[in-house]
Amino acid sequence: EDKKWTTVTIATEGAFKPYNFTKPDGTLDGYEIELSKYLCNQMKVECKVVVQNFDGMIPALNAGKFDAIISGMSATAKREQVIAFSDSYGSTGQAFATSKSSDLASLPEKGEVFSLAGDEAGAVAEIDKIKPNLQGKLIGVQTASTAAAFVDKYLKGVVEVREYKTTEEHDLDLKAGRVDLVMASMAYLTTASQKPGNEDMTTAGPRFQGGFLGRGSSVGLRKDDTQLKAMFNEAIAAAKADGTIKTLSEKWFGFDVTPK
Amino acid sequence: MTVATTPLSPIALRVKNLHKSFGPLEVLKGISLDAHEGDVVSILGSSGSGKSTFLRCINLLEAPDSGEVTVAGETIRMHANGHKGSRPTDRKQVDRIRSQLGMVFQSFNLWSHKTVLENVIEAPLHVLGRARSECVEEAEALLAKVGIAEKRNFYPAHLSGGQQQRAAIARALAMRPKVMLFDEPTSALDPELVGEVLRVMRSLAEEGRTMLVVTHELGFAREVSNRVVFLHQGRVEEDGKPHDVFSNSQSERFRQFISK
Amino acid sequence: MTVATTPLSPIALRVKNLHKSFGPLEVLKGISLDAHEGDVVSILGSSGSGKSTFLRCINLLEAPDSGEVTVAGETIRMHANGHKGSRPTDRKQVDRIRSQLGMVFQSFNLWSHKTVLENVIEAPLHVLGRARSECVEEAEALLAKVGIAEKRNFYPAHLSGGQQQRAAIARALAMRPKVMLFDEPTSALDPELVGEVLRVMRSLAEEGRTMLVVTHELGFAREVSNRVVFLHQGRVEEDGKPHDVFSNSQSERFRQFISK
Amino acid sequence: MNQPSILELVSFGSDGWGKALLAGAWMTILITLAGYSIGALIGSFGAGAKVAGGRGARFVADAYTTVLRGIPDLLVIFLFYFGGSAVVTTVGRLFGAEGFVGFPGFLAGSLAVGVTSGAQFTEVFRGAFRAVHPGEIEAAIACGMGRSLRFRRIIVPLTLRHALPGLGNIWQVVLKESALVSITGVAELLRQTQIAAGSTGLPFDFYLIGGGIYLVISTGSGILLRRAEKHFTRGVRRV
Amino acid sequence: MDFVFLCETFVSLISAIPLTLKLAATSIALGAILALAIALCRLSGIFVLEWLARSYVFVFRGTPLLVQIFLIYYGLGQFPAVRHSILWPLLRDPYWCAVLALTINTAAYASEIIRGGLLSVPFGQVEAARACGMPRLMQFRRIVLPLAIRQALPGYSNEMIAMVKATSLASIITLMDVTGVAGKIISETYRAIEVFIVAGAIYLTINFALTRLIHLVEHWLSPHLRQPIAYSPAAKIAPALEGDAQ
Ligand SMILES: Nc1ncnc2c1ncn2[C@@H]1O[C@H](COP(=O)(O)OP(=O)(O)OP(=O)(O)O)[C@@H](O)[C@H]1O
Ligand SMILES: Nc1ncnc2c1ncn2[C@@H]1O[C@H](COP(=O)(O)OP(=O)(O)OP(=O)(O)O)[C@@H](O)[C@H]1O
Ligand SMILES: [Mg+2]
Ligand SMILES: [Mg+2]
Repeated sequence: EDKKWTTVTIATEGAFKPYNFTKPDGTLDGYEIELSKYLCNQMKVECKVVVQNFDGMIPALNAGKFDAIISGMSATAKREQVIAFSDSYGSTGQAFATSKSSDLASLPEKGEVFSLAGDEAGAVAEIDKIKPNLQGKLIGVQTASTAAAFVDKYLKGVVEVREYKTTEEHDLDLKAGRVDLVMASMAYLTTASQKPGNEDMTTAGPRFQGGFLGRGSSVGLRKDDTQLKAMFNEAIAAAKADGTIKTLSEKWFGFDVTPK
Repeated sequence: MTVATTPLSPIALRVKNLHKSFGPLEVLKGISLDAHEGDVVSILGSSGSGKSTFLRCINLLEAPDSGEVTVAGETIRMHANGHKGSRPTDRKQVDRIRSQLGMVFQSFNLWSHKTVLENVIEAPLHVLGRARSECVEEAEALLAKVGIAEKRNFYPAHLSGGQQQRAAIARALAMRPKVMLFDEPTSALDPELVGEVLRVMRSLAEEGRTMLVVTHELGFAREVSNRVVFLHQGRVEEDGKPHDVFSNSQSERFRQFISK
Repeated sequence: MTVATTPLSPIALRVKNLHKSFGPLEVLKGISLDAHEGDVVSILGSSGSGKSTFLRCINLLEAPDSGEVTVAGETIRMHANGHKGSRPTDRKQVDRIRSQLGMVFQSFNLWSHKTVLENVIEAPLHVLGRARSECVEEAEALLAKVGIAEKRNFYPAHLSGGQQQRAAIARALAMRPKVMLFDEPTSALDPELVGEVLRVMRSLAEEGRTMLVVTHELGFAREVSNRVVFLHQGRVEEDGKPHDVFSNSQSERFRQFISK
Repeated sequence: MNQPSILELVSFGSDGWGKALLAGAWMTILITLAGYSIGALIGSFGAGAKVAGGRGARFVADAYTTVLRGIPDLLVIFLFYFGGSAVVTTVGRLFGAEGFVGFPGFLAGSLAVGVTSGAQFTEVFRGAFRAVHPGEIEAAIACGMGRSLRFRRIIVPLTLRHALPGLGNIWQVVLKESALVSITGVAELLRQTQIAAGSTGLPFDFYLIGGGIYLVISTGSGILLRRAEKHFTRGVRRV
Repeated sequence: MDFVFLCETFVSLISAIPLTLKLAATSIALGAILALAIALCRLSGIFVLEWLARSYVFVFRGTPLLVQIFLIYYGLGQFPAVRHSILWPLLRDPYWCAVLALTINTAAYASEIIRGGLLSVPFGQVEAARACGMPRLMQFRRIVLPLAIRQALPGYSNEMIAMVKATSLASIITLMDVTGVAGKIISETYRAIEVFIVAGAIYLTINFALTRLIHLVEHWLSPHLRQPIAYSPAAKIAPALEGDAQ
């Protein structure tokens, strides 16, 4: 039974700068907010963006409270067991950050991007190269994030892991010296290190993306709304093609996140 | 000085074969008693002989194991309650009957969150639904009668023992009950006041009220009451007109009791 | 039947010029009293005349506004406490003196979480630090003396009024205090028991203990005590040997009081 | 970027979070009031059942307090919210409505908070009731007061005397518990604080401000509570 | 419902139970001691102590535990002075920060409960203790506290159970207690309800055991509210002076 989509309700967290966040007057802004406006225009539907706690998001989607999630959510295999994902609309890769005074600040290959999809062997070789520097260090990651999965897969036994509810919290512990470095999405770390109070923070070492790190941020959808998924995919393809993603991400993140 | 009552005045309170145990201790082993309107019955007995328990069973503060209580012709309907003795069938009936039974407790039991005056007007106002002004007026008259008018706005905790006892008497009288149950109503009073309270009681009897008075004052039993009941080992050991029983009792135990 | 005491036996309790007000109500307006060892002093007075307050001021349960209390030669040190009357200077001293002053309260004040036996042994065991077996033995003897040995393992809530009063008496006696303060110790007792308790008290007096007994029983005052004090309107209105005061009092008020 | 001052952060202008936080605080107060009242109602029945009920009533009350105090509050809210939505949707379908019918978050939240705090009310009332001198209740029985009259005139004021410190605690707990309601999308105070913290990247400033607003709310309730305590302890002699 | 998933979740959560229990037990025990001290200050009649206790309760009962944990763990760590103090080895450790926050918080609530209990002790019974010369501490230990505990226990059970549940907030400072692990599973699988039901069952079991324990204590503490049991006539009875109904 095909439904004629005229209005779509989209949920976002509204507190994850620069992807999406709330302004003091209560309106939303950010990369994903502007992107959704574009996508909805493309799909020729009315869109309503609502704010939802990240914790309750997937159950609420499945309960029918809204129709799509656009909230910096990576399409990982585990999540795909529960909901469906559109094609990716942004992939920034995972990077390390540490404090400027730390000896880790001088990790080699700063800013180099290694893809786990195209050249996994090269990426693994790169990881082996930095392992000696990381030996015995404490690393902070967000619980169940792609960064956590990365550390679990490639750095197990090398570093000790602390898991945090939010990325902000691991930044605070980095500052307090309870952890030696953190790993998170490049887009996040770039903005975080520019925040007041985080002057001491700096990104370090190489960047990884692709492969099991997920396809990058994607729109979360109910599994049986196949038609809506097709509509989003079409719109995202258009956004890639006409350079919207490039312009928006350069505006919000400072670099291009268009998925390859 | 016995109050004259015609022997044919109707029965105000009838107790038939009352039994009550506390666990293994059988306190009342079948007590029967008829009291006519205007009767003043003294209940004597040594400490722990079950006098208070008897009074408390009459208005069902203790559930009797078996037996029957009739007030002003109306028998309290009871039904068996497993091995736990009996239970009133109709709670409304019990409440109605209780409002015709005034009680002065051995330990006064004044309501500690209400002043003396509030204690006295509480039941007439809310149980009988009389007008407040009328209640207050009557309460003040009663308090004056027992000599604590100037303490009307004190809380019980700030009264002397005798003042509390008098407040409790006033509270019971304010209900204008048909039958009054007094548990040692003069134990905390000085000889002058005892005389005062006895005068009040006598005038009540003359109005036709019935009174059961637990007392240790043989003088009271002899002079004010027109009937004396002596409880011993859970039974009525002696029962008769004061003059008869005091001068000429069949019971060895009673003669010993009054000999001191 | 007055207990014979040599007039020269030492002073056990001296009260000097005791004042006490409750707010605007001046209850004690300067009471003085000397009691010698072996004295049994009856304190008479109408209800509300301040008898209980007087006893309570002696062991500082109520802080007197002014005045001095001396027990066995030791004066309780007090100091002024702003406009709130006076306050003991040395709490240790007060505790020590209190342990030589036994008190039976008008409302018994048994400890509800302890059985009768536990109530009686509590103070000797923990305040005086006697051996448990000795305390128990003595407690059982005392309980037997007042006739509630078989209730030793009952909690106060399960006792009749007279039984509670006897437990309270046993509790006070168990401390073997030098001076006993009894607040209407026989109010809840039947005539037989009153005789029994009076016998106990007389034997204590013969051992040389001093007793202050608030009572409404003129018989007791006349026959057991060797001194009668009559409080009226906050002052000692009459004070003397029972024989003298009862037959031949100067005070109009006292003659009226005992006339009933 | 310059660090804005605290005053700027909470100002009511277009760059300040004052309005948003105030709205959140108002929502918090509403949820707390609703949840607290529902809880008090449930609690008085629960305590009644435990103290004076028959075997069946006691068992039900016991099971209720054990389970609802025992499971995390978030779970209760989840169950009410999603469970409630499921029920409402099903009922809606029966009457021909299309698709998802939302169960209002506010309603689900206050019901959930009420039901959980009801279990705590039950225990507080029960404990306080035990401290009431039984003689005073007997005196009420003896003068023929019916159940409800006795309850209203004697038992409630005497019980409250002992229950008030505990009730103050429950108020505070409910005040905090209202934060969990944010899971249903209701923007109460803590949620607004988190949004502001996340959107500005200034967690400390906002947590401190949020904590301060909670304190202001408790000050108000604290004053009321102290008045109540004074009222209900009239006639009590204290050591 | 997917039973395999429920079982898997249950198995992963079991390993986190000891940490939850340890946090709860430590903070309840330390909190009780602190609470008693605060309640006593509050009732001491000494202005300064009273004011301190009042403010303590006001602040720590008035703000959410979440905020307290957050500020203690992340907040204190931001000050170089704290990082260089001798307390840092303790404050650096999330476990001790959690214990500290939980203790401080529960003490505020528990002190109010204890205060209520202390106030409900009948005046006369305290007077009786004074009258026989008990020193203050003994009065408190032998008479006031036992009576107060009996009254406060139902309210205190609320608080203890609340503490067991409150340990879940420790997960925001990286401790992997039952909720921490549950949160991790949820954010991996997004099957919140199922995971919560399993976690809920675990908390319920712990709290059920706790309530039964408290009930036992309550029962044990209140023989005076029950009917007396048969008295054994083995004891010697002095010649009866009176006719007690026997
Ligand atoms: N709730 C109870 N549980 C167990 N035993 C009780 C209970 N109430 C009373 N008793 C016992 O029942 C007996 C009778 O008590 P009751 O109060 O009727 O005596 P009483 O005749 O009024 O004595 P008193 O003159 O001393 O007041 C006593 O031995 C008492 O110990
Ligand atoms: N705490 C208090 N606050 C205010 N007034 C009080 C307080 N305690 C006692 N009073 C008043 O002080 C007076 C004396 O009380 P007290 O208890 O000493 O009398 P009493 O002589 O023992 O009387 P009774 O024979 O009735 O026991 C009474 O009028 C009483 O109302
Ligand atoms: Mg009695
Ligand atoms: Mg008195």
